[in-house]
Amino acid sequence: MTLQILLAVSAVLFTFGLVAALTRRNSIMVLVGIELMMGAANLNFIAFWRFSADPQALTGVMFAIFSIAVAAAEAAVGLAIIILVHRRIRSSNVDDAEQLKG
Amino acid sequence: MNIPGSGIVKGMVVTARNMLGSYVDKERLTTEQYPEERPKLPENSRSFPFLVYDGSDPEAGMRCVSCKICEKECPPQCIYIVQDRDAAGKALKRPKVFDIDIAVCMSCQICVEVCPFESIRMDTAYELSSYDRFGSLVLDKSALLKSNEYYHSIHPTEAAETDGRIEADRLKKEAAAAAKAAAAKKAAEEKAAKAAAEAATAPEPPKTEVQA
Amino acid sequence: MKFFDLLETAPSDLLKWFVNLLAGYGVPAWLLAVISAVIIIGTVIGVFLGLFALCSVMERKILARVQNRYGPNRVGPFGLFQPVADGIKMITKEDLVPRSADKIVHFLAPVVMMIPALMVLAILPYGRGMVPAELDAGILYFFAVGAGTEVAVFMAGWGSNNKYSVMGAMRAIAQMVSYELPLIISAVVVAMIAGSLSPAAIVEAQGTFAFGFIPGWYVLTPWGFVACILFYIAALAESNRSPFDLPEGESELVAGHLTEYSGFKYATFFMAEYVGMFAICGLLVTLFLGGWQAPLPFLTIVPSWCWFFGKVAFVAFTMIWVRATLPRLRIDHLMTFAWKFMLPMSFAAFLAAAAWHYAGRGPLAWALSAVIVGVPYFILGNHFTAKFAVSNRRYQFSE
Amino acid sequence: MNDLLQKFNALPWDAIGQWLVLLPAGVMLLAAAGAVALRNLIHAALCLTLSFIALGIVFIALGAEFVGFVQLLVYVGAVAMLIVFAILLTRPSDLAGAMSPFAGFGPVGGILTGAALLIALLAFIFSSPAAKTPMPSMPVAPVAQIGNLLMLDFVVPLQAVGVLLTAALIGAAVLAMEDKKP
Repeated sequence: MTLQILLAVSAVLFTFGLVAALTRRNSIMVLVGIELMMGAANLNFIAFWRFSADPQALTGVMFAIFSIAVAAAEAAVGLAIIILVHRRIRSSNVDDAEQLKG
Repeated sequence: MNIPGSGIVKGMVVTARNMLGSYVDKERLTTEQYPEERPKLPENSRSFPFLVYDGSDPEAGMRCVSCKICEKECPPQCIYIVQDRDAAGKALKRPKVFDIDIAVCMSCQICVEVCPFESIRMDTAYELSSYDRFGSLVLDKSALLKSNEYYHSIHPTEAAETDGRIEADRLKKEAAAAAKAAAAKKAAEEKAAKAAAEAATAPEPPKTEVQA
Repeated sequence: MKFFDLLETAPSDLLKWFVNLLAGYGVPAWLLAVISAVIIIGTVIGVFLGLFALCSVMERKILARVQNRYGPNRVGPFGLFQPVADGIKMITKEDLVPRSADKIVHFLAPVVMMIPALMVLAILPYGRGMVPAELDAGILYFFAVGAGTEVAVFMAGWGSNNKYSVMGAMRAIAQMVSYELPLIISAVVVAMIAGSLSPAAIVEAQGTFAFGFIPGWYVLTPWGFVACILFYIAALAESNRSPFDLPEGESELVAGHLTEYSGFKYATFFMAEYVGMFAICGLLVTLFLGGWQAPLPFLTIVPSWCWFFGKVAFVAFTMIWVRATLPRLRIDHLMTFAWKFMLPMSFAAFLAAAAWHYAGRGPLAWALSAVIVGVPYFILGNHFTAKFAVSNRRYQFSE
Repeated sequence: MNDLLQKFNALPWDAIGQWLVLLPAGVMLLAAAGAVALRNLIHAALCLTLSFIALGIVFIALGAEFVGFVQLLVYVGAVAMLIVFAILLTRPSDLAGAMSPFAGFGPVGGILTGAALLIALLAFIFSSPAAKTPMPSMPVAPVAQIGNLLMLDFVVPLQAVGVLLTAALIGAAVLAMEDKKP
């Protein structure tokens, strides 16, 4: 069980998040993709902490905790914006929000 | 400036007192354990009608003369009477069939009020549930017939009044009969005395044949 | 005395004896660990399902006694076999699933509801040294796993594909989320004073006896008393019980997210609610009522796990007692009470605990923390009760 | 039977124990795939919740219990509920998945870039020597030490995150509030 396998797992998770963000047309699903990408980042932090030479430093753990807090705040604000956009253009399809298009 | 939350505490104290009270004095708990403790019904409570008979033989002592007044008067028409006929077809003063559909009967007691012969009264039995919907809820004559003693046991005062009335009728009838008999006897004596007097004065008048 | 010592360590001795028995047969070490874990899990779940069965009949009997009637006394002596009868009824009842319901989500909801309710039992210290899972972040584990119930409530609401269920589920989740905050803060207050998040350490910290006979439980300190009441109220809301059972409010929401459930699935929800209630009672006992500590020094001969389950029974009794007394809260009163009263009060308890600690935990500290907690209580309390001031009714016509 | 037992015991159990972390990791990847691919939005959101739970279990399996519990509490308790409520509130027309997410040619570009990124990442991961380090023994991350670190060395970031969360809370509430028509 080496670090590579864990990094591969988080890479795959990151790709799922990216594909979701790029392909899904519903704005909430884009946010789901972002959440998955952040989860993958957290997994990397903890993996590196677990395989680090000096685990007592707990830096990886600290980083992960703060990243979870920030991700929660981001999710809250993101969803508020989505609801506001939905209330404005009556549909949460990402392509319909193009009033600013030239 | 009352202490906020004191209302809740008062409420809790009330429920606690109720709960402990129910363990301390028993008459707080008024629930009746039904099958073991039966409810004490008031004396003139009624459920469904039944037929009263005197003496010991239900058929013979039956008071009902199938005059069918109750059948006509019954609002939901749940009484069905067929008059009994003897071999020669002459109507008898007795019902051959007397059915009451207690599923339809609304225990209004009108049949009891209109019955001239005090022969139908209200029973107090209420546990009459049954499994089949049609058959067993129509009580036939044999099921309806109950003795006068039973009537005395369920409605003592009313039964006593009824017996008193029946007794009074009987006495009046006997008195009337006796009076009639006496009058008839007196008339017969006068006729005999007159006949004797005429016999003494004139010969025997010719016998007249009365053609029916 | 020997008998009590025997009783005290009876459960762990029994387990050791059985494991040694198996070791005798050459069972590998790791398999022994697995077997003993399974035995511990089995007994914990068995005990709590037994408590659930007993509590479901005791609740009906206590509610009955409060209303001056007997409660179930037909099935078995004093009605104690009523849960068996209810169980058979629940199992044999037809399990309806609405045709247009979301089959998978509808089916999974009771399972997802039951999992956190049972997992949460792992960290409660049932007796001296009798903690199924020694986690040093036990309290955090409790709330982390407890968050799963909200997902289950949503799945139940959404899976039934019926408007009442979705509304009931959203109300239930809104209530659970807004009461989770005071719940966590009042638990953190105790963790701050005890200096650790592990339930066993918290119970150890409450083991001292002041002046020889007053137990060192946190509920007997001013901030602890307020935090305990807040935790208790939030626990009632978290397990959707009594004054906060709006989601299952029969009057307007039929049965909230449980409308479309019948038969065994409904029994699982019913079981999950009760096991959840006992678990949160257990946590309240661990945090505030001194877990398995004896109330008086000479009473420590009584086995420790008797104290724990005795206190849990007492707290569960008070929850039933509250249910018999208080009417149901309206949704906006419920929310205002959470955000505008409970949250500020939990911050006040937080400050009072800090003041109590840094003022040396002496009589001065007691007075200081009592003031820090009492003043906001009266201000906030009167601010709210003034609005709903209840004057005695004036009957216009009967006077 | 006995020698079978002996052979069974001789297996390198502690090494195998290390691979156990892949079990929740596998569940997480499957759930994440479900969250991305499922057409029914509610099923996607529930799969996302399952992947959050599995990620929390992976953290616990890797020894970072505190982060695992925080992940469970924050993501499963709050973020998943937020996403599910957002789905309910915005009532998107394709709730029942009328239109497949990969309809038309739009997604081809997304999938291609994703695949390219994945290949690049895996190339780096499997070529770098540092990544081959074997798993050391289970480090202990006691909550007390994390608490001290948070309160002593990381107190400024902690307060900053506190301010950030409050701002986000109020911002989200103000944004999503129905603006009362005058």
